[in-house]
Amino acid sequence: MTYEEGFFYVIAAVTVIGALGVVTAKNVVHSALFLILALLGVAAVFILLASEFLAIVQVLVYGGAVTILILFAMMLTRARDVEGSLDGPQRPFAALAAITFMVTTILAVTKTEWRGETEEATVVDINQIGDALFTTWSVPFEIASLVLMVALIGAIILARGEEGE
Amino acid sequence: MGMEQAWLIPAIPAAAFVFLLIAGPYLPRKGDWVAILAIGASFVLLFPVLADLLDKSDGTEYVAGVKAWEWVQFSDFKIELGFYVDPITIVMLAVVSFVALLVQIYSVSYMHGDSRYGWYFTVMCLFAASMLTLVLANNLLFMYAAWEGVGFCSFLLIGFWWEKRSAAEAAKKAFITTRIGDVGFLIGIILLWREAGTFNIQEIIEFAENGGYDNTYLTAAVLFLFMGAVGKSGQFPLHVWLPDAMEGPTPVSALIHAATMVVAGVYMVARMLPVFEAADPVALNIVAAAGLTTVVISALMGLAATDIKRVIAYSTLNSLGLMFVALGSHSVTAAMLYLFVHGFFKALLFLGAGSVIHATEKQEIDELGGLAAKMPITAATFAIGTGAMIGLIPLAGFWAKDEVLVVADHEQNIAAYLVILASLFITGLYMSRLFIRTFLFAARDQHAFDHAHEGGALITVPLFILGVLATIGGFIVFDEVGEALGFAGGFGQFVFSHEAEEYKFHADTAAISTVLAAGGAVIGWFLWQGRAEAATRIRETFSPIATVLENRFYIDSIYQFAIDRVVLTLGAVVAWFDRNIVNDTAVDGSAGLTYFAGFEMKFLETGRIPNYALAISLGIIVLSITLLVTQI
Amino acid sequence: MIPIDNFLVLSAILFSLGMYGVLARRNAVLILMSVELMLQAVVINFIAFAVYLSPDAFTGVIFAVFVIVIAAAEVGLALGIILRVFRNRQISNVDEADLMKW
Amino acid sequence: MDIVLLLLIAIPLGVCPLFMLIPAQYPQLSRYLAALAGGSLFALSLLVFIVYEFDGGSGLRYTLQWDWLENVGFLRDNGITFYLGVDGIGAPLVLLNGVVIFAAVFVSWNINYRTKDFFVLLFLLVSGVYGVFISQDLFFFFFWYEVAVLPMYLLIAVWGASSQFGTFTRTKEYGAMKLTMMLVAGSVLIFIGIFALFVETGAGTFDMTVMREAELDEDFQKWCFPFFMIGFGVLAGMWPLHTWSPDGHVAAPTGVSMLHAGVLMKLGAFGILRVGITLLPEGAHYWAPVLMTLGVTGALYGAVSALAQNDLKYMVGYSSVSHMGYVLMGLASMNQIGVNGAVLQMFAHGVMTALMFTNVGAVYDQAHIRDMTQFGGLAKRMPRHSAFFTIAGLSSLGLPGLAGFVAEFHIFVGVFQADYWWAGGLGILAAAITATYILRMLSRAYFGPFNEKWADIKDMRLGEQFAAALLIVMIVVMGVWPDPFVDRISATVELIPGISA
Amino acid sequence: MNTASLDWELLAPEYILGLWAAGLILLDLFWGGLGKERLGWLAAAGAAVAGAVSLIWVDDTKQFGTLADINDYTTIFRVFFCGIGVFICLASARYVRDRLLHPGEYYALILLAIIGANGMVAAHELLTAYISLELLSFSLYVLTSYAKFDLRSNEAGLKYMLLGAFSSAIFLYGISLIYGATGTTQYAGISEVLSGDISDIEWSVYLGLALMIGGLGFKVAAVPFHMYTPDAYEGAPLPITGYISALSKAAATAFFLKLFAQAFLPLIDDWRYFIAALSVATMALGNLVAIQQRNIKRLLAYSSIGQVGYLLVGIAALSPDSASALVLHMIGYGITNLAAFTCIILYYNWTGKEEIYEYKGLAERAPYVALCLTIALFSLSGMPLFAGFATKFILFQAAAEQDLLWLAGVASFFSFVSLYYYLVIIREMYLGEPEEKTRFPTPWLEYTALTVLTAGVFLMGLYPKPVFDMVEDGTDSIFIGVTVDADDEAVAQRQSP
Repeated sequence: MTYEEGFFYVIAAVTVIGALGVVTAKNVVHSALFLILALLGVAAVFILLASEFLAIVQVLVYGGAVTILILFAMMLTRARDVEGSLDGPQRPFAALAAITFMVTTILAVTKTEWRGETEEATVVDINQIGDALFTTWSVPFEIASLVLMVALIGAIILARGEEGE
Repeated sequence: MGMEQAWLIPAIPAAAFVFLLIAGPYLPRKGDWVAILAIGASFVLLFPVLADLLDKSDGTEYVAGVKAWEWVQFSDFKIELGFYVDPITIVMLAVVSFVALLVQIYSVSYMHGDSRYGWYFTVMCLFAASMLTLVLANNLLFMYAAWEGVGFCSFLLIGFWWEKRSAAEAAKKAFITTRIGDVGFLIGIILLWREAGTFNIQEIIEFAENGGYDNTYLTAAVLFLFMGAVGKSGQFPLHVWLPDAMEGPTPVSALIHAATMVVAGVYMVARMLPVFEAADPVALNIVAAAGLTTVVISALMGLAATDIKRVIAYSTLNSLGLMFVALGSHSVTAAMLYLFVHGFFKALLFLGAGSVIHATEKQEIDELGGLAAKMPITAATFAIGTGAMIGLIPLAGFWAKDEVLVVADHEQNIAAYLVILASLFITGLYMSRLFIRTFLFAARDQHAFDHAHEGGALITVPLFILGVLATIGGFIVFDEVGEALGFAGGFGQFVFSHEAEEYKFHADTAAISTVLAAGGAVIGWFLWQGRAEAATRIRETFSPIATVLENRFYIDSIYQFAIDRVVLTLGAVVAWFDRNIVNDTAVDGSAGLTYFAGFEMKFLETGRIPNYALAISLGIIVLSITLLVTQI
Repeated sequence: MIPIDNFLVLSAILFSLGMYGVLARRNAVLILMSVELMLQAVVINFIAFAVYLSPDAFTGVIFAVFVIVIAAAEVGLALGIILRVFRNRQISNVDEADLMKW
Repeated sequence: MDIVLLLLIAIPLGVCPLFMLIPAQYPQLSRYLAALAGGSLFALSLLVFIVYEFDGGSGLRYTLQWDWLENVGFLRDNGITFYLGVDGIGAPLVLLNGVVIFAAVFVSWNINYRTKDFFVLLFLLVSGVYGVFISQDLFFFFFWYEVAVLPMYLLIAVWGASSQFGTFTRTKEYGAMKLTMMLVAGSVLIFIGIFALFVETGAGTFDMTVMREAELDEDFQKWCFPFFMIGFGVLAGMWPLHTWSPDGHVAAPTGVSMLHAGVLMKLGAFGILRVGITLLPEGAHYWAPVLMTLGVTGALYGAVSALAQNDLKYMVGYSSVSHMGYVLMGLASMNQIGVNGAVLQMFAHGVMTALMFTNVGAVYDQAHIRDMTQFGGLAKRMPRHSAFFTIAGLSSLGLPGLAGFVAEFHIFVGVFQADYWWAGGLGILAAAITATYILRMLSRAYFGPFNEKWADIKDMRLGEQFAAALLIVMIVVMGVWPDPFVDRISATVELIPGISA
Repeated sequence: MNTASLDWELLAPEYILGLWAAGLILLDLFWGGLGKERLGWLAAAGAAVAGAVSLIWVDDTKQFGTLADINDYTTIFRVFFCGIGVFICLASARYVRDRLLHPGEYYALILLAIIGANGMVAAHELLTAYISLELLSFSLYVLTSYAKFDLRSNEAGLKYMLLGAFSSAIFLYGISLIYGATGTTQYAGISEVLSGDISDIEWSVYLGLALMIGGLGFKVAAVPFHMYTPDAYEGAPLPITGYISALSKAAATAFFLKLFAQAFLPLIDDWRYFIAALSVATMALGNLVAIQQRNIKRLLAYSSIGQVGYLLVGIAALSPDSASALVLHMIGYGITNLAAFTCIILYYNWTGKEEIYEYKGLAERAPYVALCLTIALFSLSGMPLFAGFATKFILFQAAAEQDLLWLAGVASFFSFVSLYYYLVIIREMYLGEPEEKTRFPTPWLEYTALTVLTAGVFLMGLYPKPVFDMVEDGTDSIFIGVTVDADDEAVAQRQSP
């Protein structure tokens, strides 16, 4: 096991623990905190994949905006005050389905002989990404902006209180 | 005018029918004169046809006249509207048109004042047309069509007074019963056609005589044909409709249920006799057996009947049975001779009975009596009719019966012969009873008696004419008479199946039959004279037998039971099955099953997101695993 | 040095955990968080494929960027709706939101 | 003359929008328009029938072929064409439809509830029926077939009547729904049959005149034929898929029953002949014994069921099942005489059953019951009605001189010729049973002592009398002079592959 | 590559829609006196303009960079989607005025959804397609929950949104596996790889394919991915229900078709029977459960699930012939569905009722609407004279041509089952006694729209030739160069614009 590999396993373990925490914690706030852990872990994975830019995006977008949004939402919906289990009655089925799916997927990705696999993660130049985003992928980019706009409009319209509410 | 134009004979009444149907209600006297003129014309036209036939023939072989139009024709399938004239036809035509003419004339008076007077004559025209067509048809299918046509007219006329429940029921019974026979008739026709490829009677006969049919096949086919005759001519076991048919107006009984329609079966078998003969002998034995059975049971039932018309109806059955015995004995001559004279004396009896009914409005012989005083002409002619029916020498019936006895003696075994002889005695018994109870001794219903009177000329003249014919009609068996009338010889040389027959007087047979018949009549006199105490005593002594007879051997009851309990129950069961099994269970059930499947399935939709997500997950898991397993 | 399979297996585990979360959790926000985990797995996949298999085209990286964007938007919109439901009905457990069924 | 067939479809379809334009407060106007349209259809149908002459070839006359879809998708040249043409089988059936619609318009004269809507649907039905009889393209054949089924639900459910039979109830909704669903269920099978047939012929066209030239594999024919046999059989009232028929008739208004039993049921038999037997002759041969068995069963079963019915419409409904059984027998005989008879029976049954429904409707309109045991001696007050009913009944029981006999006789001859002895015998027996239930009905309801309960009942309306007279003329004409019918039919039947002379 | 080399004008309709949407929001904001109804008409005009502009590229074949095709296939769907937008906007006008807040945003979202739908159809590359799909979905999530104070609307939005996110994660995972295995997101590239030997990557390919089918199955609402559909349909504001059933379904199917025709055609023998199985399950469940429904929106939801089953028949039988048949059917179905929804919206506007038994006597009170609804329902059940019969017949026949006779048979059977529940609605309308006899007022604009749609239903049923010819041009263009034996030259040509 190389140094890098060891590093990967650590990060992976952290990420998986975070994810596990998200889906098993008995308290919503704990879940949210676990989510942050998992997201940070993923960010670290990105670094291992030589994509520092994405790691930064990850930390900023997720670690910052998304989690805070989620925490806000928890507060607003008083999620902590809800009595009873956070898990529904179909947990065993869920576990079964997830494990089956996991086994299938792991089997599939490990059985596959990926074509053109390189020894190591290649660094993608951030300038190239920038260029591509505004040339080749300009249309998706524009559409993504529309998606954001739609989400924005939707969130505002739906969440805001109306007169008399 | 000749045999080629014989088609005019039925065509004229047919035209009259259509005319009356449309214009009848607007004509003076409701158009009865149209009907009479039409049938009169038919009768008159008979003579040129007959003359033509005699002209073209040499006296031993008769040339047949044929005229045919195509009715349906494609590929090698052909149905013709064809007409055929030969001696048998002529005899039948004569009976039909003549009796019909007399009956029509009689009806003018008899039906006078009836609310459906015009309708009566309209239907009578249709009947005449159908009956004449039946007689003239050259092929079985055309004959079948006319056969059904006369059956339909019979239905209409039996049910003429349909407001009476019994009349409506009798009409229904007659139609359905004959219809059952017709099932066989039609099957028989098709069976004969199937091998011969033609419906033409002469061609079928030729085909059969040349051995074109398989023997068993042909036997089956002719027996099916005979079923038709059994139904139409009221032979056992389909005889039940005929006594009930007396619900119709009496002239109708005279024409249709005595002289013409009911003998159509005899006529048909006579026409087809060569085919019957070509089949296995068992076929004709069955014909004879059916005839014999009918002869016996009808005679016995006649003993117990009390309705004047029913008694005559039983005598008709008796006569028809004898005709079939004759046919079963290979004798067209005897059968046709009997048919010929029977037409006259039976019509006479019915018209006489009609006269009585018209005068007294009573039909039960127990309520009549002594009418001879009031209605001498009727009584006299009725006596002639009775005598002819019994077979007293020299009345017409005697000669015919004699012929039948001779051929039966010749062809059938001794038992059959004896049975016929016995029936002669019984016939003598009940016919004399009829006459005695109706016309002689004291009136039992004084009121009816007081009102009774002889009818007008329209009633008495036909009676008189028929009376004469019933007396002398039998003499045509003699060559001399035939020659005098312009024929080559006696009846036997005009109407025959294989070779002309010379009439021979069989003294022994004549003696036995005369003794038996007259004996019957004489014993009848003793039994039913005065207040009929003797008869009453006998009845009480043999009351179980009498009950059986009075109930007509329970045959009607059995049929009624079969219809009510078996057929209608079957109908009800099938209807129940259809409603509850086929429909409610199978059809609605499968619909219900579909509905239920939907009902169960809808609960998959729980409304809860985790369940929905689980469905999606399971969907992709199953999809992935099966895709991977099956494709790799 | 690290084989690509390592990342892919990690991604598979994350994805499955996310799926478990979606199926097992009944709080709407928690479900949303689980979906985020699944999307994280997707992003890992895309980047791993991009950098290991076809670094010249790097479509995967672009895809990853877009997925992150969409994911963020999704959270925003979803939270809006969740909030709306909560304000109208005071519920945040999705299995209580079964007004419509069958 | 070339557009006459087009007119047969265009007139009924064309009057539908015209009806809609008539304001609802003028129902009389709708009636006049309906009479006009019905009359012109009758005239055109009569014209088609009279001038039709077999002129060799396929016997198709007055053809008209327009491309509808071609060279698109899986379709090749002439893929789907709007192909009209009438042959010797179609000609009498066109006439039948013309007669029945004309009569039905007059019988429906007293429809007061949404008059114009009624006529719209009625004419839609008629256009579908015409379409089936004269379409030579399989797609359009089926298209019109479904058009004919389409309006049935509303016609029955809106204008029909529910009945209470003591032990059970049949609502009009039930009757309508069952009828529609069963007929469309049959269509599913036809659908499948057509799909398979098209693929198998591989000609890329639905033109039946082309499709019949294709040499089809025998095994294919064997498995494909039952789809058509059963699918069309449902509409033909084939036992045991007949139950929609009596219940549907009981629920339907008179005019609809007439068209329905009179012509719609014929579409099924016509379909078996035109599509099943013509395109799949070997399959038909293989399955003929089954078809024969079902036909005979239907004929007997219908007759025996009718025997037990007290409701006049049920009786007539079951008699239709019985008579359609004869048609199937005729088809199953697979010889010229039998098939001729089947087509003749379609015509004959069409007119006489229409006549029967006219009569049942006439008495029901006044009495509001149809239970024959509740009547008695009606002939006294309704002499014409009784006469008409009697004639219909007599034709039904096969009295010579009326249409039924000609048809049934051909069928029986054909069946015997095809060596189905038992079937022929049982068929003729069923005819005797027919006599029994017809006479039972006449004797119960029309003869016997008059039931004073109906003292103020009147004879049929004049319009009904006209309709009845029209139908009777057809019955008598065909019964007395069947040659024009037989001529037209036999020449075409001869050409059908697999039909022996 | 730089931006100047892209033919931006090819996207003119989308820009028009986007700008128009923005304009509507601003108009609503600054000119509140405009009136909610007029805003709807304006939005309809915008969609109409965009649709008209799309017609510029009729019979043209253009590439937009490496992302999208502008060809007949795109044009047909652009026009179709814009048409849907026009009619939904028109039908919405009164509904929005009476029942919803924020009309500007409402119409803007409707127009934006069309952009998403267009993108899905135009894209020949997974990323663009995915983003467009999200645009469409997001718009619909918002629109579904647009009736803010209607509990059912919120709930529907919640379900739709959460499950949509879940399924899109699955879909993305599938994309990522396909991308990993083939190294590209271009349809043509995927197809090229898949036509070769794939035994080394088959695990990922098949897993990815399964997941993508799952994700697409969600969008088209195929069983068992359909579960959200009835709830979303029932809860959404009525015009949006119609919009989802017409636009979302059509766009997803068109995308499904193009993706499978261009990218996965080489594996057709592998996935065909799975799609067929999905199709059977979908038809069965949709039609059987629909029988049980009492709410007309929910009934139409199940019926639309059933309809998806028929559409999947076309995909299972994928071939140039069946593709054109499929698109033809889709268009016919869309028009019919719009007609049905227009009727339902009209009735809802009058009475606020949407239970089936509440339709009693509609034929008395609004005969024209009852007639049109009857026609639409008959068309949905596949009766002739109307679109349903001809298009279904052609679609099923096309399936039979591809050796899927049994599937065509099953489809015919369930289309027969569907007739029952349509007849139930018709029964209520024509047989029920209305509560009051008065006629409803006649809204001419809606009636005109309804008339146009009904005419469309008749046109598709009586003379589909023009549409079918166009559709075939369109579907032919998605099959160019992508056959089982991939024509390398054409693929290469497409990859280097």
